[in-house]
Amino acid sequence: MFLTDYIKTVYGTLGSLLKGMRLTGYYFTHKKEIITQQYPEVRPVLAERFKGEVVMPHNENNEHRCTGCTACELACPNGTIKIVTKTEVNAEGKKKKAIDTFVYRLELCTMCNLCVQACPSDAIIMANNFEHSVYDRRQFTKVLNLPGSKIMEGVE
Amino acid sequence: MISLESLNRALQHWLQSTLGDPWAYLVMCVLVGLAAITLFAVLGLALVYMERKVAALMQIRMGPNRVGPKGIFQTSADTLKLVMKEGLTPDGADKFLFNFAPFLVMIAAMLVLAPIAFARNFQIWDLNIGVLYVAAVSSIAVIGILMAGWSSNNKYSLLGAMRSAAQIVSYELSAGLAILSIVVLAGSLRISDIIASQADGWWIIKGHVPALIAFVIFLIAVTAETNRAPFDLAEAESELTAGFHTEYSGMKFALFFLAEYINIFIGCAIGATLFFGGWMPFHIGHWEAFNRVMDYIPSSLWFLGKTLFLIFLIMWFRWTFPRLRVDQLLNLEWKYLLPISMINLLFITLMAILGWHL
Amino acid sequence: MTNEALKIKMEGLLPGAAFEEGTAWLTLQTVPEEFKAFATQLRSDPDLLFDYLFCLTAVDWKTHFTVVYHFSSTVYRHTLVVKVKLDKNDPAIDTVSELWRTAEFHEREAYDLMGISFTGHPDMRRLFMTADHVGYPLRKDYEDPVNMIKL
Amino acid sequence: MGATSLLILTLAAVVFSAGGILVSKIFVKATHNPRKGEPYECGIPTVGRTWMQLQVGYYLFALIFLIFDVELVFLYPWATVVKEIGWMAFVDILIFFFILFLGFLYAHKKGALKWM
Amino acid sequence: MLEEIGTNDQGDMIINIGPQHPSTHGVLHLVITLNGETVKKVEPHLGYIHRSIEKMCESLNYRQFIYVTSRMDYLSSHINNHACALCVEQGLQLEIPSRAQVIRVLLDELTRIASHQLWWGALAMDLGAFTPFFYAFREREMINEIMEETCGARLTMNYIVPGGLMMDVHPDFQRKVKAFLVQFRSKIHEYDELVTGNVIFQSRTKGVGILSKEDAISYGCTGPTGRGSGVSCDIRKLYPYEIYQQLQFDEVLEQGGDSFARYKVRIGEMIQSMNIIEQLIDNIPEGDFQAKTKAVLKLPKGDFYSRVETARGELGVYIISEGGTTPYRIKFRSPGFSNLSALDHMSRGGKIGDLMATMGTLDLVIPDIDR
Repeated sequence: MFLTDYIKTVYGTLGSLLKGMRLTGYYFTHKKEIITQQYPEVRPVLAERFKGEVVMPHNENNEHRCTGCTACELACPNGTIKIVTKTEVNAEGKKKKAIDTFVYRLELCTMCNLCVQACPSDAIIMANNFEHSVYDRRQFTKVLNLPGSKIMEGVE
Repeated sequence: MISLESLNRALQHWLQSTLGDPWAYLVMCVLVGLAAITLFAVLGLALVYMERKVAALMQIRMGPNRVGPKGIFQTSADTLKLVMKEGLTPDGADKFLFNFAPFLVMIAAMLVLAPIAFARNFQIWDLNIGVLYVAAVSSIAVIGILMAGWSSNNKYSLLGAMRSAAQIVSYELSAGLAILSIVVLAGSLRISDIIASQADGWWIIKGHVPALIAFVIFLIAVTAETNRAPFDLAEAESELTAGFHTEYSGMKFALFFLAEYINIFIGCAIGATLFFGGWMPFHIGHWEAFNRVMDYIPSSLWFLGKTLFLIFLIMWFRWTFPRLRVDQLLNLEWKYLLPISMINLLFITLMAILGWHL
Repeated sequence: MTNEALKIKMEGLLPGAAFEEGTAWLTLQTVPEEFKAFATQLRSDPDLLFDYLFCLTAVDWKTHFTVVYHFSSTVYRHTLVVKVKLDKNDPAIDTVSELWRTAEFHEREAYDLMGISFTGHPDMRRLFMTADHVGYPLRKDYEDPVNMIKL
Repeated sequence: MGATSLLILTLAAVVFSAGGILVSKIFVKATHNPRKGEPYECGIPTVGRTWMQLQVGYYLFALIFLIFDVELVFLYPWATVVKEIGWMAFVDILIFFFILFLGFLYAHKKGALKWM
Repeated sequence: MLEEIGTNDQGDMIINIGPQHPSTHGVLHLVITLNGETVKKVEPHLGYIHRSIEKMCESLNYRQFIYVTSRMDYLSSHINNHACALCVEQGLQLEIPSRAQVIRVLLDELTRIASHQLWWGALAMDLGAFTPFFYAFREREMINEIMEETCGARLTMNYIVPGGLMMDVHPDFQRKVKAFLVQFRSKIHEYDELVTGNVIFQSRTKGVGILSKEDAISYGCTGPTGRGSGVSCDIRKLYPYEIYQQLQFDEVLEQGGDSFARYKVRIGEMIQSMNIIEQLIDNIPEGDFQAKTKAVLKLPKGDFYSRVETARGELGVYIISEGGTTPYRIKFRSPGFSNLSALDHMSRGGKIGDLMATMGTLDLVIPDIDR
């Protein structure tokens, strides 16, 4: 009785161990199962929704859609966005508020997408870029509107 | 045909004729020392690389592939990194023992090389109690580990060292009994005799099931004695961070690391010698033609191939199994391996007396 | 037990209790002096068997503190919320950690972050903060010019 | 090569280890500060002494090991001559193992083989 | 004789495990009293990653505070967000479009599988087997890709807003989820071969870290930890939220109370989660993914409590509102916190190795405990 149990234990042990070894052995001999990719050579294919950083798209005339309404600034939980506005006088002599600088601090951003959701004029979007590392963290403070850019016609 | 044996003989002959007796001997000694050092370095680099590749493939990864073609210089680069690291000695440590321990471990690993037959008639010292010598000297390494753990003045190290001592002390027994079962069959402790006794077939084939059991037990014991997973309790990183070598850094750590791999090599070399005929090519009884063909493969390759195969098995274990707990480890030894190997030895004795082996 | 039945039962157990209206779970308020005996009843009464304390927290109401206990029973699956009003200057209440072991950590948390002392707790120490930390972060009047950033 | 090889190999090991350590000494500029010299315990200072008496569960194992290892040493000369002696050797070893096994059972029964 | 030494206090060793330790999965600091190798006492020291999320939430409005909760239990971040949204919706008495409900549940279950897969690999690693980790990540990667495609992030999704979802699912969502199901079903036998059936693994976990049913309730252990001890505590079954009432799935219960029971519960839960996903994936109703909400959310005065089942157990979100745009006080009843409190009780008398196995099967996520 004791002996049969004993032998059964030994047998079962070896069996279960061999089962595991068969699995690892399978992967050892099947190179095609390798799933890792070589990163800098093989670029990852990112989904278009991937939230990498906030950018402000400009068209070819260096125009953006931001009205400076600060909805994104209010929506941001972290104070990532700082909008400095200025008053512009347009052709008809009307005073109009416009953005001076759209400051975006990447090091504070958590990619929560709330600013993009809050924006009434779709001025900012999430870009896919994920390689953010820099040597100086001051480089993380970015100005999103390009120098000399203007607001697009028809965007209120 | 160029073989290590003829190379060795030619070298000896040339030295004798040019330098004369005492000088030739001295140069030979220096050459042996240099060869041993080279072997250590090369083995260490190659085995670590092999381990990383084996692990990677089993883990559906590629493993090192950046430094050199297929990453073969990765381990050299790692060694270089370790050389560049500061070898720290903790303030509270017993400085002498702390610095002496890696030396001891290395000396133990180096000494075991003496009786190993790397190829036909290529052996540093073919002493008549070769197997006993190996069993005896290899256990010196425990003292080194115990020393390292104790002198570090670190609680993880201490626990790791204690575990290691308990473990190696226990598995020594079943390793010894497994070795003995082949000694019974071969009738000699001399390694060259044991290899010669396998000229008509390896013991693992000639010895039937009992030899196979002895082999399995030997393999388990070697895995345990070299502190390899699933028996790596001495350095169980999920429990004791790094166990006995927690405090070691830089070159001193590298020496421990190297010694571990050398010990695996030696354990597997002994295993290959005992069960797979060492450098002896694959022979079947008296099939002269077949045996002749097999002899064309150099004996050093046979030895290396068998040893690497056993090393691969041990690596395979490591990358498949979880770690045992410390009391289970001892249970396994005292409740399973030791009784089984004792009974197995009885069977082998019967076989030897009745001449049932081929 | 339904909320109504629980309410009748509670009125029997704790005559002076004030019930809150319009809550999903029966919510009652009591005073620290009566709480311990009441809690013991909740735990052991065969009709109640509130064996599962799934939430314990404290609220700083500026004028006073409230400790909120969420009890549930794994047998009857009814839930009860008990709020205990504590003094502003010396918030102290009896521990329930021997009745519900989970309270041991939750009470330490409340002590650490709100500064409520639970008398009779076996190990009343800071849990998250360092032992020499001054002040209780979750209190409304807590100020920490170094670690708190105003946006 | 004979026993000289032991001396050579020991020397080789010492040269190898010392060489490695020395080479790294040349390249590395060692600095020291008290925090660096602390024992590593996950970043927390060690509580109490490290070199303390501690309850090691296996001292009994060590004793049993000693017994068994001595027996094992007796077995080495026996093993070499089994074939020559034949049946007498088998009977010998049976008796030997029987006694050993009794002792083993006794140790097992006394709970000496349990890790404390 | 041995017992005498065992009770002698002189031989006790106090050792720190963590915060910089491979098996505490983060910055958990345990002070362990050892007698030889036997654990006599485990004392968790917390707070290394305490960010006072509850305090932070007091200054964030009801749309903003949800994202912070992703950082609590980062492995079930979607479920955390879900719990917060539920609590806000309860206060606003919002009706959620059924499409949003189904997608929320689908992603919940995907998150649960992903979390359990990571746990499986990490547990094996705690016990000294490295390889399972990579096999687990192979399938987990598929879920991550689905998440990335739909939510835009792999770990801290922030996909849920009060009233529904931030955006609709990706058109590829259904196809990818189905591909994942096929892949995972064909690979789950590997989990058994490599770990579950392994003799060493079983002997490391069976009878280790035993938590009785009474203790589990008393310690407030929920999730797989509670169910491994036979406590029926699945919020999805007991207090169904969203559409869980209409779904066919079993609450996985084990009576053992040891590490192996907890292990089996989690493995069973992965299969149950797959069942749920299979029921839903072809039946995502058409319609809006978001209910109409005001731009500024204000909860009425009062207390709101919502409970959901995360991968680790019951997460309670307790909001006390004063009628403003931000919560007056918010409390997260995190599952890990209660589960951890039982660790001392469970690991006493075991070995250090047992402690690791127990901790591994508790599936602790430290930010969830520290918050």
